[in-house]
Amino acid sequence: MKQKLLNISDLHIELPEGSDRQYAIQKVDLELKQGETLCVVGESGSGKSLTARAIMGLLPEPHVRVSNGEIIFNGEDITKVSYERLRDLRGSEISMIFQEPMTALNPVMSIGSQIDEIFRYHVSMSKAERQKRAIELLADVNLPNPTQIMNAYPHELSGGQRQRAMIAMALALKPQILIADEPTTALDVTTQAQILKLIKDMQTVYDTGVLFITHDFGVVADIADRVAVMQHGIVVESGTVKQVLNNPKHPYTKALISAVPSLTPRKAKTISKEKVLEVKDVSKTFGGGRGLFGFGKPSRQVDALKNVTLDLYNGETLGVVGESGSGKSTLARCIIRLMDTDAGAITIEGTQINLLKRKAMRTWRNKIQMVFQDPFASLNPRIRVGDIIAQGPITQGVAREDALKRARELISIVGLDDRSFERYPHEFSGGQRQRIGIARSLALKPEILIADEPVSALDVSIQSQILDLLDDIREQMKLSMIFITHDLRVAAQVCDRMAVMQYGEVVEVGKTKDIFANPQHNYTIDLLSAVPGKDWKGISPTVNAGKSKAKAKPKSRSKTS
Amino acid sequence: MTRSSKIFRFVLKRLLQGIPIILAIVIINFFLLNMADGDAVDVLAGEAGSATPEYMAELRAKFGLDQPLPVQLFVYLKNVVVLDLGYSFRHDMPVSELIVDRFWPTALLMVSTILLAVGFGILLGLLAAMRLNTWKDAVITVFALITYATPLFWVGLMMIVVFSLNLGWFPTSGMENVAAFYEGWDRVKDIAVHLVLPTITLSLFYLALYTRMMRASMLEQYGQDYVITARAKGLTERRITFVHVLRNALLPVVTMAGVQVGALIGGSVIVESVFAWPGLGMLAFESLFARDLNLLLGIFLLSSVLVIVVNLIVDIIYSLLDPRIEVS
Amino acid sequence: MLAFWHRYKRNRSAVFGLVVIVLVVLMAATADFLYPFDPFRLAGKPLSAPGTNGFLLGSDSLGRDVAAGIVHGAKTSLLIGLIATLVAVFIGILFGALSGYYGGQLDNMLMRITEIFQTIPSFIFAILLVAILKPSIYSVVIAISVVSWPGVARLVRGEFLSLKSREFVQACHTLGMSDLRIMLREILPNCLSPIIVIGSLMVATAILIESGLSFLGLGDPNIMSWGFQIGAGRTMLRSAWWVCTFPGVAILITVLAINLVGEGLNDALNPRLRERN
Amino acid sequence: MKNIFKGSLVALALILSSVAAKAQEAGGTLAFLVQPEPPTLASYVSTSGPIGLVMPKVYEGLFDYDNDGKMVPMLAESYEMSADGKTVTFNLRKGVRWHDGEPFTSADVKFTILEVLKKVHPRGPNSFREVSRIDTPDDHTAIFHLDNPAPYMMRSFSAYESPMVPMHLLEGQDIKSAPLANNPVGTGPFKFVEWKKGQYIRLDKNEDYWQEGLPYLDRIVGRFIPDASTRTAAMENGEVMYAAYNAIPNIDAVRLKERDDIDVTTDGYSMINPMALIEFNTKEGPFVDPAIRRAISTAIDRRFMIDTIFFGYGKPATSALSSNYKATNLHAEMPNYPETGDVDAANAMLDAAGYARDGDGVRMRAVLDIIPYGEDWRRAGEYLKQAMGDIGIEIELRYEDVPTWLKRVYHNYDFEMNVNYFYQLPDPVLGVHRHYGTNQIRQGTHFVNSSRYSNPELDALLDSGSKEPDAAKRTATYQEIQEILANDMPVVNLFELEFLTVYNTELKGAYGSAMGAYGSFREAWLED
Repeated sequence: MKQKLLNISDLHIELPEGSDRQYAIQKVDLELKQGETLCVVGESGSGKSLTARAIMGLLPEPHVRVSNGEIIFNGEDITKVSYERLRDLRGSEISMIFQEPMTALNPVMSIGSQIDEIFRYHVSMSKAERQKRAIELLADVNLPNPTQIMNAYPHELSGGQRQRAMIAMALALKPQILIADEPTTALDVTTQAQILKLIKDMQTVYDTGVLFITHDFGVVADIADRVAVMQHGIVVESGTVKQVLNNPKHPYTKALISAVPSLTPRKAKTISKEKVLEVKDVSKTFGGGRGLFGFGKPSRQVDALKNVTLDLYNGETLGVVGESGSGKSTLARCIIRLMDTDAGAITIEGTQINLLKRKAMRTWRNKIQMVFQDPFASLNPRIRVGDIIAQGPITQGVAREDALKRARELISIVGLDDRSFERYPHEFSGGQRQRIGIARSLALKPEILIADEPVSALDVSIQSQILDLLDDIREQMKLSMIFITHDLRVAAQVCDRMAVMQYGEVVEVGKTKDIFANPQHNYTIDLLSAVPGKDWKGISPTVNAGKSKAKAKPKSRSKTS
Repeated sequence: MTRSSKIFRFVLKRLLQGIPIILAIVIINFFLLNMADGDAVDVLAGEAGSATPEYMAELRAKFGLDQPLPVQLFVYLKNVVVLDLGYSFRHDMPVSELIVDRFWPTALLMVSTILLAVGFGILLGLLAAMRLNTWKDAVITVFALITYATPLFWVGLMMIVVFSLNLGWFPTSGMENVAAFYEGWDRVKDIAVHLVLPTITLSLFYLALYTRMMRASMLEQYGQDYVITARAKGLTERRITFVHVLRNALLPVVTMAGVQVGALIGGSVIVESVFAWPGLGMLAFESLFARDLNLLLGIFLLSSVLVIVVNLIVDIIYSLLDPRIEVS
Repeated sequence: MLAFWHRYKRNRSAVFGLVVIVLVVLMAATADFLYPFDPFRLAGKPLSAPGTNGFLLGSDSLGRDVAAGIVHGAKTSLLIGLIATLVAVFIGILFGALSGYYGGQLDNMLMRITEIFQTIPSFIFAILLVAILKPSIYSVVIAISVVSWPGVARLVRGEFLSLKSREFVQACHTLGMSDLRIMLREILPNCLSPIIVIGSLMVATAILIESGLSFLGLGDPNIMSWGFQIGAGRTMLRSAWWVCTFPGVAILITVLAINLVGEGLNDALNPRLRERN
Repeated sequence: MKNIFKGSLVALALILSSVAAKAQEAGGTLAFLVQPEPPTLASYVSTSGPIGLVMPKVYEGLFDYDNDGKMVPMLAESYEMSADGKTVTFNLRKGVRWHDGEPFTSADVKFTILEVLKKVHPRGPNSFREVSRIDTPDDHTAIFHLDNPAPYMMRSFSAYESPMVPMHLLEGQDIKSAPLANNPVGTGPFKFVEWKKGQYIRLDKNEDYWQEGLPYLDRIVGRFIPDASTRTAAMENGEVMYAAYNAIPNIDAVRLKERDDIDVTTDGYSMINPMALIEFNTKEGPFVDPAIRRAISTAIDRRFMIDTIFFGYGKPATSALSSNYKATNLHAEMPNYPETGDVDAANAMLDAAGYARDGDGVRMRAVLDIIPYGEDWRRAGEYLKQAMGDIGIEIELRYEDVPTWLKRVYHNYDFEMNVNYFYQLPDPVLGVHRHYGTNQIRQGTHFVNSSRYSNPELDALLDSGSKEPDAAKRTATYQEIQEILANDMPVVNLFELEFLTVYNTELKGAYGSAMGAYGSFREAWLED
């Protein structure tokens, strides 16, 4: 019988006066045993992160404070212990890793000294010992060349390496509890898989109790022993992972789980033969120029796109899938002429639009439009929603009244209230904003819509609504769509065909169903196998990632000199 | 490439890049000064009492002021290339000698002011940020604002009244005791004593800037994620403040200190005037009204070089403080 | 707007600053009513101490009413501060916007020009400009603007640089909007907050520079300003303290208040720091 | 006349030697204020005030003048003047050496007068204009041959007006740019040691001074302190002990006078005779009509200006000449100079002349330029603006820097009226004629007839005034001159400035010379 490490009961966290609700979390009961992983799942604003912070005594007091309840760790109520005692516990008995390792690490201190601090402040060890131990730790978390990494600064490491360093730091004193607050959300899917495995491995070694905060049910399925689902500060359901995922009781849990896109590709439409957009041998290189005022050294050259060739057929949704840095967003921006291409041709209706001058391009804006990723950054906060939507037609010469009339129609098409018209973007939630963004892109009645990660910043329940909306609109307006995403689950649900990109190259193109069933390229195989929760809500048994070793040549590799 | 050779190349490059800026400053000021009515000869003749137009014409010819402007400029620039700053019309001696003579007092005042202002500014800002929203914070903030908003000459004069006349701690003005003419260490001590009041007066003005900046910077850094990490690691607040936050918070303050140097050279005119401190600011002020073109251009040139060099030093310090910035 | 005021008024010293500024503005606006005569008028016995001979704040060496000077001078000092700031902000926005938006060679050129103005010792340069343009309220305004704009330009450039890559700006490009419209309608409104903050602080600095110039005898001799009063009274600080102390206090209070408001605006407009203030 | 001079010289020599015999306390450093910092130390090229404060301690003249205007022998022991006043023989002191050890001889005198002062000194050409030849029969005799008698010349031999300079360091060089300028070598009681720009000029005792036992002081340091309030503070703190030419503002002087250790005097300026005035552009602009200028002179409250701006130090002007010329019977009181101003009379004069007021009560508008030599003059301008406003002349003030102002007034004549002050010097020929003579309309030359006033009748009178040896006739001539000027008023004299010397009472023996601060300080000493 594993020992019970943590027992949270009737926890209430009070918000400052004037907030939209009195309690950030209330009546929360949780427990964590040795060697066990408890996943706390919820959407943004559910209070899951605050719960984690309360355990560390890291609430932004006095504004936000524990007003009721207790957090018992090894018989001690953390909410009541002295500051000194709390400090003793932090880092040695309970430690924590965070979502964004770049900001969670001090940018001006070396990794080594940041690990060293833990030893210095908790145990007495000689300098050499501490040094040795730190190097061992870095080796334990599979960081290459630990001695070198000791002297490295956070910005010199990759995201995954930083998170490994964070984990090394958190596990330095073999804590009984590790709190992981969305530790993989900012990472690419393949890296995520490695980090999750690392946490799991370390947990086995040290018999640590892990409290894992996440919004991703896939991750939950992969690592959790038990699950607690939070909504609006309340634990609505908890139980073993099997119970909750496969047999949810609470309607909220049910809704959440059903919103998680399945990895099984949807049925593909019959694809027209008519090409609406041709991308041929497009290349794009960043950097190489001098920095500001010629002060910097010539920056590193990055080939963002290398001879990319793609076709978009009438009425289809073409997914472009890849991890960060794969060039998928660059491709989108080149197609819509936010960036200039270095070489190659992008052709619509026989016109090579990548060569058009800005002014000449203006008329082509009617044909092709874009939906952006970040619903918060993509709407000008100083302009009313109605005007945002009407802007495009007005710019293209449509009379103001007509444009506004069209904007009103669009607002109802995307499912927003008519009153939205006069409001400013900040009065809307993320999902609503994304609807506004979609309305804006539709205002010009485009034939091609590029959607650049349109749902990646949204909670899962909102995600599915927006995906449905896009689907409806595509049908209704007879759109052809390029859908950029890093999320294979999403890709599976919306794309008729998909292109997989890596390091600026298209490594594989094909029907979604075919690629999922029989990935050709090693990278595609890796991607598929890294999708979290594929054993739970995964691909139909036909897929057995990892088996097919055949390396498909990327299409059109005719390298121009 | 080793780090030191990297820094060397960086320094060289930056200095080269400073040249067009300095040239532009010289040319702008050359033409501005020539837009002004009257020239050095008018002033000299006016001061002398009376002089005939023939005599004045002779002087103009001697100074080269009778040449067309582009020729004058060309001659000046040609001389500058070989580091000859020309002759001061008014002082009847080489500009470089005059400037060097007045440079050290300026440098002394500048360095002591920056050290005091930045040092205390950092300290007060730190204190205010650590005691956020307490009476200490309020007192520091108000103090900083008041020192900033009080006219400099008023502060200076009050300093003299209180510390020289009433308390007799410091001399009213000047840089050295002219009755004694001390030598060696006594002279150093003497100059230090004379330096106190002007330094305090001038740094009070800049103190506010650094205090507020440091406070804001500390607060911003306190809100960063790495602070939470540090707390989660069980570090003491002391260590978090002084090791983690402080170093990050210093970065914008360091940048600011670099930017301020240019302002400091000019901004010290009033303090130099009040305390009869023989600095470049006062020299510039006087040479402007004497239309001592060569001298004024020389001062602009030197101070521009100074600003560029100090900014360079600041950038190097910055790169030492912040590993993300690489000199290249 | 209401929410903004709500955030602003949480900072009590900022509210205090605002009240003071409103009072100063009111004073300036009602100057002709409070002291209907020319403030240069020789109103009575010279060097009367405050409260004597009918002078609330005393009289100066020519028997001019110090209080009248302060009330009328408020108008000048505020106007100089405000106009100089507006001009500087305008130039700064022009340079910063073009520089940040277009980047490349244009940016390089404009920033070099900005650097030139940042490298010149600013106060001496201001003195030079006033001396060359002849002391008048116009030359003082021009001099202050010329030495103040580079800061704004750098700020605006930074804002434009970061805003131009925001998605909403990219969205405008995809709609085919013109550069001018994007700069003016889309980007500029979004960097107004820092511009307002830096601008408010520049008003205070401008008032200080004006008083410094007047101290050195470079003010406009025909227009009553606080700087003028200080310049005229500074030699008698020891014998008739009130002549330049009251205008000095007026400057102190106004500059202080403007700074408090500036900080209040900063807190209210900059939600990132909101929580901690 | 010759005998009177000679007799007084002998008597003075006796007094001097007795003074010197008294045991004074020797030693110590005197720090005094030099304001502003001099541009150069070439007192033979420039009469700039601060040079005058420093250089008479290094260079000497042939004579000095005491507070009663009597001549005191310095480098010349005595002189004889021929009956027709056209030959003056100077007997030079023997055993005088320059600071570099060379002997001082009559050749130095001849060179100084003819090659230096007559050629490059601002006032020398005027003072010595009648000197056509100097004979040097031996090393210690110099005989001046004059074309016409020049009584005023005998007032110009002070160390400040006519410093004797070493021929051996100037001969064959361009005198204006010779290195002597900033490394002066004189015969005076103090030797130049060093000039720290922006800080001080240091003079050390000349151990080989020709007069045994003098000077008393070991060292004199002239300090430059730009800010007036700081100068006062330095005085209060005892850091400086002597401040002349209003280096301490009058308002502070009045206050410091109350202290036991500090005193104030107006002595030592009788050779200067400064006069505050308004110059008018009489050729163009609003002030062509003398009636307006008379009205302005009538309207001004001179007493108010003296009392408020200069704290009581000064005398209201009562004619074109300084009242100090009363000593030589040249001054006469004239109408149109009411002491406290008569606004009604002035308005009546303007009404009579046909200058009607418009709806705003304004008869005319004008710009008043202000001499850029300090705050006092700005106050004067501000007062004048108000005073002229009272008679319907709306004034805009203009305050520009020195070069701009000089150019505007004396080169471009681009002004309407200008507040200024002139040194009238010990004789009207030296200080007053330059203001009014047609031959003094010299474009580009400073401090001459910028009004461009030209009156042949006056020119003739000025000419006879400069040549007339008879005192009574001279009085009559200047009476006429003053009458014409009081009527035409090309320049409105405001008041005679009284400069103040503020000094620490520990400093003794520095006040015997009429030259005041422009004296040698050889007898100055410090009491403990």
